[in-house]
Amino acid sequence: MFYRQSGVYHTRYAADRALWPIPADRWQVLALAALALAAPLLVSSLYLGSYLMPWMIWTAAALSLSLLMGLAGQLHFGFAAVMAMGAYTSVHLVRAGVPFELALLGAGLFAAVIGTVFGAAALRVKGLYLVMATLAMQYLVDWVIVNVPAISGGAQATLRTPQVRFLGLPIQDLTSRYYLALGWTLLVTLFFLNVKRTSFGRALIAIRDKDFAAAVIGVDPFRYKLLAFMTSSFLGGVTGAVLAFCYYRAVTPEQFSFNVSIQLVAMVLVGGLGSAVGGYLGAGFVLIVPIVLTNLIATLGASQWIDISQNMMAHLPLIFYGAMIIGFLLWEPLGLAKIYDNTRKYFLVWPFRHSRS
Amino acid sequence: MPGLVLSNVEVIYDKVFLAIKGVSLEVGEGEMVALLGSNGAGKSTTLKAISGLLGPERGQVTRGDIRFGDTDLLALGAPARVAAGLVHVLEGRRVFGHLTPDENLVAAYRAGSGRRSFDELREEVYDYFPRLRERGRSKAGYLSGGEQQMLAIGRALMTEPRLIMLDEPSLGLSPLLVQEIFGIINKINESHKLTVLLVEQNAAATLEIVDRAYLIENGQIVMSGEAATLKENPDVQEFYLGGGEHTDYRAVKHYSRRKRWLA
Amino acid sequence: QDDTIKFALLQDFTAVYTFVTGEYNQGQQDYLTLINEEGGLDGTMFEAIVRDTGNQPQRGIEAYNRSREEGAILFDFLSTPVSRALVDQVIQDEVVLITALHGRGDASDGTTFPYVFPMMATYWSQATVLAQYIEDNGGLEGKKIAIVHIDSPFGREPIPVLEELASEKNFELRAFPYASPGNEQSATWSEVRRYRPDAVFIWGAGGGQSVSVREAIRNGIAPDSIHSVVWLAETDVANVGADVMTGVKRFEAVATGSDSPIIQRIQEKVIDAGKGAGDSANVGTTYYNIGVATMAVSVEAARLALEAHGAPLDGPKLKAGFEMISDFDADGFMPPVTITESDHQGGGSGRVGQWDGNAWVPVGDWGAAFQEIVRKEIEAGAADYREGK
Amino acid sequence: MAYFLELLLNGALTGLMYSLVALGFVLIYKSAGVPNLAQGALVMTAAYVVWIFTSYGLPLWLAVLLGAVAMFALGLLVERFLLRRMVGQPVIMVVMLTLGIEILLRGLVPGILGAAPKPLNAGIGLSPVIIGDVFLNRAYIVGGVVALLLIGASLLFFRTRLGTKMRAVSDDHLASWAVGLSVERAIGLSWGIAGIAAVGAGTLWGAVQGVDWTLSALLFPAIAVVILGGVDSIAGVLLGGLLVGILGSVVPGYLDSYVGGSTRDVVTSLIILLTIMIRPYGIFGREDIERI
Amino acid sequence: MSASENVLQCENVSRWFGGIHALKGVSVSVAQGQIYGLVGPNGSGKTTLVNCITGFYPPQEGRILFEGRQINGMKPYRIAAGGIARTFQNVALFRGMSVLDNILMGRHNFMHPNPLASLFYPWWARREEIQHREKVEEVIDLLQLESVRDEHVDVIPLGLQKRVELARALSAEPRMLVLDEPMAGMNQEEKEYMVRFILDAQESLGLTVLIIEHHMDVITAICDRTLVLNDGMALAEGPPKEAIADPAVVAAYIGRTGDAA
Ligand SMILES: Nc1ncnc2c1ncn2[C@@H]1O[C@H](COP(=O)(O)OP(=O)(O)OP(=O)(O)O)[C@@H](O)[C@H]1O
Ligand SMILES: Nc1ncnc2c1ncn2[C@@H]1O[C@H](COP(=O)(O)OP(=O)(O)OP(=O)(O)O)[C@@H](O)[C@H]1O
Ligand SMILES: CC(C)C[C@H](N)C(=O)O
Ligand SMILES: [Mg+2]
Ligand SMILES: [Mg+2]
Repeated sequence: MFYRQSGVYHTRYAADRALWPIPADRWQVLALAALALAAPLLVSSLYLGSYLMPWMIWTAAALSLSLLMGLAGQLHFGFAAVMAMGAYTSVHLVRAGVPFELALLGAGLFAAVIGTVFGAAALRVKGLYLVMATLAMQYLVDWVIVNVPAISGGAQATLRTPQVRFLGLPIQDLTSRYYLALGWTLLVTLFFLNVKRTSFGRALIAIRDKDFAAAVIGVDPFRYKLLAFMTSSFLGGVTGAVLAFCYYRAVTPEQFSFNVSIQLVAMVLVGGLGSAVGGYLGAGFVLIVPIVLTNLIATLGASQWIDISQNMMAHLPLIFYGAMIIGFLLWEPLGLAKIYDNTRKYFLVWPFRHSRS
Repeated sequence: MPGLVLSNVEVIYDKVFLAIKGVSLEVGEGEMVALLGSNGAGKSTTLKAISGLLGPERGQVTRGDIRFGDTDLLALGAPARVAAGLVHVLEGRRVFGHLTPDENLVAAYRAGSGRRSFDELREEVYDYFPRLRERGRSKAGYLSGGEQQMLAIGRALMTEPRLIMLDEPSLGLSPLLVQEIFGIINKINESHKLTVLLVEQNAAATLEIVDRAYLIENGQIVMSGEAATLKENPDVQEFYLGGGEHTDYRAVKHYSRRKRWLA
Repeated sequence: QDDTIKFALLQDFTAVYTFVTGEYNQGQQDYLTLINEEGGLDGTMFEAIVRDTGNQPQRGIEAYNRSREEGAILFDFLSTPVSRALVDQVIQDEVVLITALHGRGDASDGTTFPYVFPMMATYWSQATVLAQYIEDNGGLEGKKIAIVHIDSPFGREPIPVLEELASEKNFELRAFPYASPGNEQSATWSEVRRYRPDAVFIWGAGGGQSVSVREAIRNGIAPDSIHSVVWLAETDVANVGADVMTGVKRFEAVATGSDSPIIQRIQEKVIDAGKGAGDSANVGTTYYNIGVATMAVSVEAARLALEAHGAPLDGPKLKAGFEMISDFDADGFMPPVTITESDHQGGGSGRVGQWDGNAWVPVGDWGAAFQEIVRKEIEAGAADYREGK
Repeated sequence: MAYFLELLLNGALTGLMYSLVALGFVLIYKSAGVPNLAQGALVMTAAYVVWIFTSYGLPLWLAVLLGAVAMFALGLLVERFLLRRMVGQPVIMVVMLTLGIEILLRGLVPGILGAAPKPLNAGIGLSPVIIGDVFLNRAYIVGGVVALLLIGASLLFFRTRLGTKMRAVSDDHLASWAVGLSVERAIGLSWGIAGIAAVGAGTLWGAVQGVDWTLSALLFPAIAVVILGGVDSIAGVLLGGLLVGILGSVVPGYLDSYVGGSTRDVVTSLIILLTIMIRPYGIFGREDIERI
Repeated sequence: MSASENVLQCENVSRWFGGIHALKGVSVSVAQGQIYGLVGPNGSGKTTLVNCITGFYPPQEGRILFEGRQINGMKPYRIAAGGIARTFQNVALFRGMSVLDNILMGRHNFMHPNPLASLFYPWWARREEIQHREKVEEVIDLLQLESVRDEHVDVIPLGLQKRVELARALSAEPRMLVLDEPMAGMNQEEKEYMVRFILDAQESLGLTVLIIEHHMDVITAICDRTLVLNDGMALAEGPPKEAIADPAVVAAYIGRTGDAA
């Protein structure tokens, strides 16, 4: 079938560790990348701006969080606050005259600092308690943003993003914003994949799986937990900045509220913890499905296909969003990535039914 | 007279991993039978298939038939199987760590007509395991390994079973405790005519007390018979019994040996 | 068909503003249906595109882009965050955004925000109208006024204007914030009681408002010294209890009840014909009528635009239409509105209404107050915006 | 001084109102081992249910009674169709599942019954109970009494054999099955009981603020209560509630006018954070036993 | 025996858990190259002692010296970096990784894990990965784990898991190896394999080994010396055969002689 493994031998350790050892996978990745690059030519600005671009950016965010939750096993229900830090930092830096490239870096660094503070809780507790602690920190950050006008931008609590250039190119029209977002997401993806196959990623997985066993072979759990928070917060911070500059083009507290944190966790879980493919699928699913559903039902309602009250119709996406989370947890707790994986495995071992017996 | 009968049972984990294939075995009423086998052979899986505990591990009985007396066990959920009179002492003890031993016993007790009273049962358990009586009020999670094992068995006895399945009761216990536990298992079997299905690595001690044994390898039964007969089998001797203290570990051969299972 | 004028009502039906959106949106839809039933504007029909945004900027943007593609030329989000997030976009896209009773007050400056129309009294104007009422009924001088508000940008909004007014009129003002959503305010009101205010302004929305009223009354504050922002309505009365609440005052931007000719027409041609957009019991409620009023102004703008510039309408034409509105009061349904190129607030008029135990009755006439102070606030905000802040 | 006392007493009563919400959380955690982030939504649902019954003209006591029956049934259903399949899953999955339930309920219930706030009249007078210069909120006094009753009943419940069994289930699902305890029934029962507790909370809070989805936001203070008291301790609900309520009343009472913003949520957040950093398992919570 | 010859020296180590006095002034000396047995009834404090040595439960009293350096009070990961590797009573592998990755984890101290390295994988991290891979393959060879190299650890049988844990410990190139019941739950055949591996590793790498076991035949067969703990105190010490023949030990631990397996 598609996935021919015969004839693919690994004679060197390097080849064994390649990202996509199977040619079919390599082709798929290349084709998708080409499609993503050509997207501005292929789809209308509505789809580019309202679906594709946010999908990319939220994928980057989901991957950043997945690095922490999936690889390092640290639950984080306040990631939106970290992204907010990045977004606000970048806007304030650019306003202060710092070049955009550096402002992005600054956004990442500042978010990393705040993120590490979040991580301090992880040194004490895990599981449910960590969920609660990060949640509380989200509230604190929100409060500070809203109550310190110097951060939020005064009574209106809205900061518009200034016009910027990236590496000399103006980031203004939709296409340039899309490419910036795409570039960042690809970078995050590559990073994510590489982390998974290097010693850093292994150390993170080790503290996730058994922290005391990691310690006994020389991994300092404190250090790596903090590093995990730092790295993912750095990525999250830059993503927040990209979100602000490419998509919202203004920052307000609501963009990074508690719901957004939940939404991010949902993306990571629906996609599949710690999976790169899962980041894409999860972000796409959580982001787009409720929207598509709203539009679908609006159309059905408008054409009198179904008789449904305005109120009920408005609540349907929420219902569906909740049902979707429940559904995934019940039927495929490992998320969309697992479904993808199973399909792929099915073709890998085809025509046999079980991979081992 | 048949107590527990497994015919041709197949278990698949995670929809893909075939853990046991076509296992058939029989445990007669009042009998004490052992299931021996190396690591990963499928012993625990077999027990879980009988007690209905595969679900949480994403395992499934995909073929075969398990009957206990006239009851078709596969049709029942785990608690119903306990009500039907069989109980499973899990590998790794798994006592309720946050409860005291006393409360552990309460948790397993089920009131009902025709059942013995809680106090009566508890006294019986404490008579078997006097040590538990002393530790009755501290959290079970802090008991020593042997005490936890005793508690796990005692807790199982609170359900007034007709068949008790023990998964590696001697795991990690000191030689003294192993003797003690085996002695008690023996006693329970004899005094109550309780049927016992015992999974053990400690083949030497096991074959001393059981009537019959099955050998399972790679998810398949490879041998079965009277304990006395098995003890004489050269393969069983080499792979399961060893020379006891007489094995010269320093001289053990280096190459991989092959099992023949000539009966 | 192509001439159909599309208004996009992309609102929050599920999150923060559920207390208002249902009725408000129903009023909007019913009014558009009424116009269509009456033959449209010389045959040009209206279409409402209704979508839930859940008050999330994310969903708001998507809904906006999609409706734009469907040809909408007027947008109403009834959500401060979503409206704020899209201000730049509508200005750039040259489509009209109406932000009645929400959004940024400084958008009243039409030169800075050419496509944004608050078109009713901003929170600043509401505060001044309420203050004027006190001035007219006993005077402000020497009074102690407490403003008890939800701790959010919306709740804090009237404070600068009131402070300005306090120094001008020599009264004492103190602000008492409570945490959102405001279901629990007892500590705040303990403090308010000890302050012994002569009048309190309550600045919140939704469930928090009824809690405020209850707490005020419980703490011995006379109902008729309670003055509310526009968001205090029938549901709150039901919640607090109709007789308990007797005497409480509020700002009104639009007449309440079903007596106005415009509501009568709706009742007759839409509701009785079974074409209403929701539960007919809502007709005539405060928020329903506000919804009707927003559409009345918008349709009037469309009419003027069609007259002056002809079909098909687009954003710039509609904007021009809005700026031609003068002294429009929808048959006495609302204060006369005059929108000019520089003033998109339309005058900032309103009146004070009081709950008499059965209904909201006006206790003053339509009018605006202290607009110089409001103007100053608008100028300052608009200047900040122009600087890119 | 009177001011302080008033803040203290009203805070304590408010805290008990939060305890009412938190109690459901603890009941489920203690007997099923599930951290239920949908408890706020259950409270909201309960309030809607009671409202529906009263809107048909039933007297309040009957509405509450029927509401309790309905919510008990809902709890059983949640177990039957959702939680049953989560046995043995890691905590993040379960947490997320309950969040999913929360989102679903928050869509479904207002979607069907209407999102606009509904009045619920519990027949509690508005006039305060006045002691000296201290005004106490009558509704909160009723709430406090109900909370104390429910907490007392729960304490007794966990001393019974059934209670012990439910605690065993929360400890180890697999082992419970192995000794014949029906994990399903225990979890269903715990959700059912939590549903009944939600009726208490929903009715009282609904009477205070009206019935709409914002009732589900009560989860946050309830979580602070639970974290402070210990997620599996009934006594902790009581003490945690009192502390959260008092701190959340006294601190803002003195600080707010200086800060110029409401500090209550900050206090709540800080309570959660400090508790977790200083005493992760709360005042009365049990520690995890991890043997190396 | 002077302290300098002793690789590991525990002096009067005590440890409490709340009210439980788990170790009461235990002293042990292990000489270079020895295999040292630690036995005793359940709950006698064996694991606790090992946890003290490896830093998980620092002793409240007493001193622990490794190669003459005091290590009590150090964090577990520092002690590990100092040359002590261990396995756990309940298998503690990283369940989300393959066998190979688990063993690679053992090389942690020699690698330079760093998020930036991951970003620059092609140049920086890749070279390192390959270098260490070679080392790990040696260990895999030694312990005959080739057949499961790419399996996920949680699907392989417990016996192999214990072997993987040993491999992970060995790939850290320790000078001292601490094994907590490596043969629990194994049948005769598997026990023999395990013994063989331990002996091989000890000989070829010149390790010092501290081993906890309840299988007396193994202890008597491979240990140079043995300490019997009971109730947190030393009950007997010496060459294994002698130590476990002590009547007090028989009474508290062994029971009927001859039946120990
Ligand atoms: N939850 C699971 N998912 C996948 N595979 C499993 C699972 N549980 C067990 N297995 C596999 O099934 C096979 C049989 O396992 P089982 O636990 O029954 O063995 P066992 O004979 O009890 O071994 P042990 O002596 O280690 O207890 C093993 O290869 C094991 O890896
Ligand atoms: N984390 C802990 N908290 C409380 N008590 C503990 C803890 N760890 C061990 N103990 C107690 O310390 C004592 C010694 O336990 P330890 O685990 O060292 O025994 P052991 O000799 O290893 O026994 P086994 O052979 O069963 O493994 C026991 O009474 C145990 O209950
Ligand atoms: C639509 C309105 C309820 C908006 C609200 N008053 C606010 O500005 O926050
Ligand atoms: Mg087993
Ligand atoms: Mg031990």
